[in-house]
Amino acid sequence: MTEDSTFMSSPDERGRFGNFGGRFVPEALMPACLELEVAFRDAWADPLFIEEYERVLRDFAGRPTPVTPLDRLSERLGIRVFAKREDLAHTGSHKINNVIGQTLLTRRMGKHRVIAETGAGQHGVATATAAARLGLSCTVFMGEVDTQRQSLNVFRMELLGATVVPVLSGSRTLKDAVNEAMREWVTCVDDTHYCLGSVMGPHPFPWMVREMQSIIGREASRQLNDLGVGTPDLVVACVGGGSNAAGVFAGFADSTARLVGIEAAGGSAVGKGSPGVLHGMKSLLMQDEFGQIEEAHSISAGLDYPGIGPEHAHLAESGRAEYYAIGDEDVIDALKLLSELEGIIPALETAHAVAWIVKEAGTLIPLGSTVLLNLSGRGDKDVAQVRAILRGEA
Amino acid sequence: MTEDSTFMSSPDERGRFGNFGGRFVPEALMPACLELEVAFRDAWADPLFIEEYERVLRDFAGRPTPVTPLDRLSERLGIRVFAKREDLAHTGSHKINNVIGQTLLTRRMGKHRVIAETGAGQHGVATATAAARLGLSCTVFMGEVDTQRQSLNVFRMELLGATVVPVLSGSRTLKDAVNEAMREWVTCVDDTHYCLGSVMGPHPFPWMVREMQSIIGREASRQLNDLGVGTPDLVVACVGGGSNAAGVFAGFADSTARLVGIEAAGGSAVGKGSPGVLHGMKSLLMQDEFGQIEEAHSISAGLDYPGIGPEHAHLAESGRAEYYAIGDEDVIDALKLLSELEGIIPALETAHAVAWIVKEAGTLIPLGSTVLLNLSGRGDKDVAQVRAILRGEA
Amino acid sequence: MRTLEAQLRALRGAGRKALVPYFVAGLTPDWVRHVEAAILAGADAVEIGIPFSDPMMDGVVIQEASLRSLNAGTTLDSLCTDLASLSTTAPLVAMTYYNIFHHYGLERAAGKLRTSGIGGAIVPDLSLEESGEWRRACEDQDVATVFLFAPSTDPERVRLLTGVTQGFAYASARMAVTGQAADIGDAQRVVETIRASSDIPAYVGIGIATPEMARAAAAVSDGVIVGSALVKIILDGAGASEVESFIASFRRALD
Amino acid sequence: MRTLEAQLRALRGAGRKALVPYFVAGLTPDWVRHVEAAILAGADAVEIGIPFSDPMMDGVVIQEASLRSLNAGTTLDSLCTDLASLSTTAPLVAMTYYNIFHHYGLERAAGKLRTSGIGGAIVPDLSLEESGEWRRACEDQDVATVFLFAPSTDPERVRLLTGVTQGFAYASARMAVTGQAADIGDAQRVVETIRASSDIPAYVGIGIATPEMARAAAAVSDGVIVGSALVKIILDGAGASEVESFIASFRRALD
Ligand SMILES: Cc1ncc(COP(=O)(O)O)c(C=O)c1O
Ligand SMILES: Cc1ncc(COP(=O)(O)O)c(C=O)c1O
Repeated sequence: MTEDSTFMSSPDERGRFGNFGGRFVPEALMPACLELEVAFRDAWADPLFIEEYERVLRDFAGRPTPVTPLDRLSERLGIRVFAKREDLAHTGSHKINNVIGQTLLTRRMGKHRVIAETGAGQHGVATATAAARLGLSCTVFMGEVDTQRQSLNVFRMELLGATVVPVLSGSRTLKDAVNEAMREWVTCVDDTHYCLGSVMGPHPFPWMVREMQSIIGREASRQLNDLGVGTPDLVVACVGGGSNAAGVFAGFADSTARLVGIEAAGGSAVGKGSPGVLHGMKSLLMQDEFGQIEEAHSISAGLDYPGIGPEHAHLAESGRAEYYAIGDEDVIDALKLLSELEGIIPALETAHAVAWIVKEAGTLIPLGSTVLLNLSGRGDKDVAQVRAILRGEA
Repeated sequence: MTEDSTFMSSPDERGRFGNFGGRFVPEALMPACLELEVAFRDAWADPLFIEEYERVLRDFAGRPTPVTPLDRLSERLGIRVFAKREDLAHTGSHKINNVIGQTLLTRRMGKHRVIAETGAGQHGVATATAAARLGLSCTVFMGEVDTQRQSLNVFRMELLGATVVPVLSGSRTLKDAVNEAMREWVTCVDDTHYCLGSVMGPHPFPWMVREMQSIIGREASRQLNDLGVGTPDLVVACVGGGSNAAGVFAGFADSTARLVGIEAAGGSAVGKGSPGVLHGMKSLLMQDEFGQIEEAHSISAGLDYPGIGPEHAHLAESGRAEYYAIGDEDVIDALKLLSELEGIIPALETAHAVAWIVKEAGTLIPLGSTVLLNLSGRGDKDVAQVRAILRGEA
Repeated sequence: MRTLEAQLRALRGAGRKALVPYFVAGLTPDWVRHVEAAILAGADAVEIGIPFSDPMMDGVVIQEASLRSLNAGTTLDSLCTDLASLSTTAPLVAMTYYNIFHHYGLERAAGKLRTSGIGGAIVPDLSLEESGEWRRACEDQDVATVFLFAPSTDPERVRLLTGVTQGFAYASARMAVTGQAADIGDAQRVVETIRASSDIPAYVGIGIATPEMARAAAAVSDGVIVGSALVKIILDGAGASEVESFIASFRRALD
Repeated sequence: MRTLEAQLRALRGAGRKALVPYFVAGLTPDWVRHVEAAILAGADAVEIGIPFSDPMMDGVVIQEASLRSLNAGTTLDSLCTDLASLSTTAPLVAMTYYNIFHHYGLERAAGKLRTSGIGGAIVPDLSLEESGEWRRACEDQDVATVFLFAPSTDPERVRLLTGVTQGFAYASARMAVTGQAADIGDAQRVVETIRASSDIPAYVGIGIATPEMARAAAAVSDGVIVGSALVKIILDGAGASEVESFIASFRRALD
């Protein structure tokens, strides 16, 4: 669906973006990955499929999401900031774009069940939602620590008819939820699609999820033109696995805009990582000197991941995109600032991107610049956590 | 802005819709009500104001919200149900439409502060949001019982820079929050606008709020035409004060559609009320044999109000709209049904309208009918409460 | 000119500043004795607050007193029955919210006031614009309809209001609900605008909490209304004799 | 043909069903003694599990054992050092995830295996398509690259995989991660498809938990791999002698 791009083109036939990507999965899963690639290529070239995907995004998920000029923040910072409002998409984040595509694909492949991993629960809720709509059965794997931190999201998934399985292995967070989903997938790959939540995992997931998220960037580019802004100087997005960033970058990869991804300092695969293989992909990973994967630690469950999607590793290596990290300490202030100045409470994940913009306005971001912030999700899910932090309880 | 309508026209010069409405306020507030009426008439006739109002609704609040065909529910019930998705509007309900209009009007009147009442917190959050956007200071009155039941919404308002005042008088719920907001307004009417949250209160509020919500009905009518559905057989909305219902009804008042408002059985002003005067208006109220106002009791804080907007009293009396009540016991099932079949967790308020549709499909709603459900808000705010109920803790 | 206004004009004619205490009817079983004690101590007229569930123009003291009275079972009928035992003929003025009369039936309510010896009524949430029916009902029963004048009321509206207010003009000292304040606020200005278009007696109320404030308010008007400060001592347990000495202290300040 | 495969073909040639127990290296300080005990009891070759933080193809037992071993400080280097004390020359095959070798450096890792007496490696998350570099590195060091065959592997892929697997073909009995199962699942079918395109020894693994299951699996293949069931008893505290009798019971079932 995306036009041919110099900087964000399709991966090669092995699923590589430059030196990263590929398909590092157990043989048991190889047929499913190959089948998925064929099915995706076929669907993505089918105007009827695209039409349904876009119709559901419009009539069900509320696309296009608007681009909001953030006037008061802009005035405060001396730059012009615009926000692409993925927080307004159904279920509260960009995650819905991807799951609508993947659940339609699931049905098209004749499968009746989806499984998914989730950290904070956003991707889990989105998957449960899209599955409910199509009457697919749905199981979501969630680290036990996260099921406790985000118990309301667990209940939301259950209300939507999904089964939530607490993952007791490893650090009991997102990384382990992926492991467990992979383990489950091996046992049921015949009738079950693994609905991965970010631009990670084995080929074709990183590419497919980017394509399904690229609607963010395509819309935003058109909307900025309509607003008379044209090409922004910077496009800024937070990066966990990297799906919202990849989605918005895709609309600007061949423009003059600087592409900036913001990681959590405690989950900074570009900043602190090195090449490695995990969860089916070769990418940048936080790992110790022996190649054991390190546990990420971030205030935001959605960025609490030691890796990054392989296309981002490639964009970093090729220099097309820049990646910076923001520590927990700056995140709450940024969340408060956006809330108070603009009436938008962002997700903690998104607040990392806000924090970077606030911090770098006038330094890495020259005064007067035009900045597109991808506002990947709303903060409702985080309000209890933020309150506890501000009250010194967490 | 609405075309001249036979059934939902402007009130007369005293602010009456038939036998209801008017302006029953202390003399201290009369000048403010008169000033507000003038300012509203002036603004609402000013294309520049309308343009800004519509632009903010589009670029900030995410309008138009889509109309979603609810295919699986329709199949289950043997009718065709479409949902107008106010749950996708910024802050999660239709309340934002009204507060964007009123805060723009506040600025236009040269006032620098807004106050508001809130029940569950949706209107409070919306007001705090719209105020933040314009840099207006904001105080929200909320019954102490509700501040405890909805403590996260209190914190959301605080994050948005608003001050939340717990109301200790009376039943410590919505009715008392209105009283307290009125008391406060008397003391600061010079520089403060009272941003009322529903189609209630003294003239011009019921009319103004309906006008500011009528965008729901105008959009929906156009969207149903675009979908090839045309005029629905029924338009169904839940009714607390009645703003989402009035907003959606406004788009269909002069059509052949039956207009149906659903009250909570424990807050049923049409079903159990009689004419009376409260909160500045003459309307239908739940009251005892001595004219003391009764406390409403509903599972949903937003319908927990003993009155109804005066225009609804008029629509009921004139027979143009029908009103029914749904008891708490049917609400949870309806919420679960919509979640599981359609991937949309509705607000408890909205779930009343869903419950009525489910209950009456095939009886009061003939099989094969086309029904537009106004999906006034999302259920995220209610998830903790629903969980407690289902676990038998509440 | 009807009874209440004639009585109050006569008072002014006699050079006396009117002292009008406010009681919440039914707050205590012996509330009528409190009324008598106040009159004994020099009150010239009495406001009889009829409790309403949603007293939108009242501060915490009167809210609480209203609630207590309602919980004790007070109704319009019950308090009128209570008043039958009142031993004086001082002018009485009801104060309540419109829904009470609306629900009772306007003509029936006005008749009830009259037969209970109540010569006027203050209905703070009944705006001039909505008052027609009520005024007609009261007219028939010789019940004066007393209107409030606020600091926010512009001269044009003052003219309209003085045209309809009967008995007296209730001058709000401030933009506030009932309660105890520290000064007499805008009392002088409000009274002056009233006097600019009418010679009806103008009484100052809302926030008059001490004899000194009462004296200051009376100096620029024809009398004062003392509400929350009085209700507060009754809420705190004052009996008839404390009410008497409380009112006496205001009387001394006014004379 | 290189060393490991020659050894295993020789075993088959001798009419013996191969018994290949799996150990998590470093799980206990005396883990090498466990390996020796197993060989003493009749194991023909041993899988040396190198613990990885994210064992995506392993069930709870091996997950837990890996974690314990990592917490005890096990690394590729440390376990190779441990192996220096191993008193036998039975064939050893490493099993771990690709990142361990990738991070160590492929050539360096293959060299390390060889110098530590490890003649092959199973890397479950290394797909055929991604295995080129690793196979080249192993080739140089005479380390066999063992590939897995799953029930989902179609005949076309089986042909490709038999073309590259060395030492033996690892036939997964089922679509599942490691763990203890109740039957031998699809073992027969998987082995048959392997045999249809290659005569390399085919061993059945994944879920073989009892001597009876081992016998059944061996009846349709050339040998069995026993993992979780063994690791479980070590996790539960078994020492070398229990390991010995555990393996002996499997040996008896196979012979
Ligand atoms: C709102 C929001 N933003 C960002 C992320 C990070 O994911 P990704 O990097 O794939 O966009 C998440 C993940 O949960 C999220 O919920
Ligand atoms: C989602 C939702 N729907 C409906 C209502 C009821 O208000 P109204 O009748 O004014 O639409 C509320 C009030 O809080 C609400 O939050």
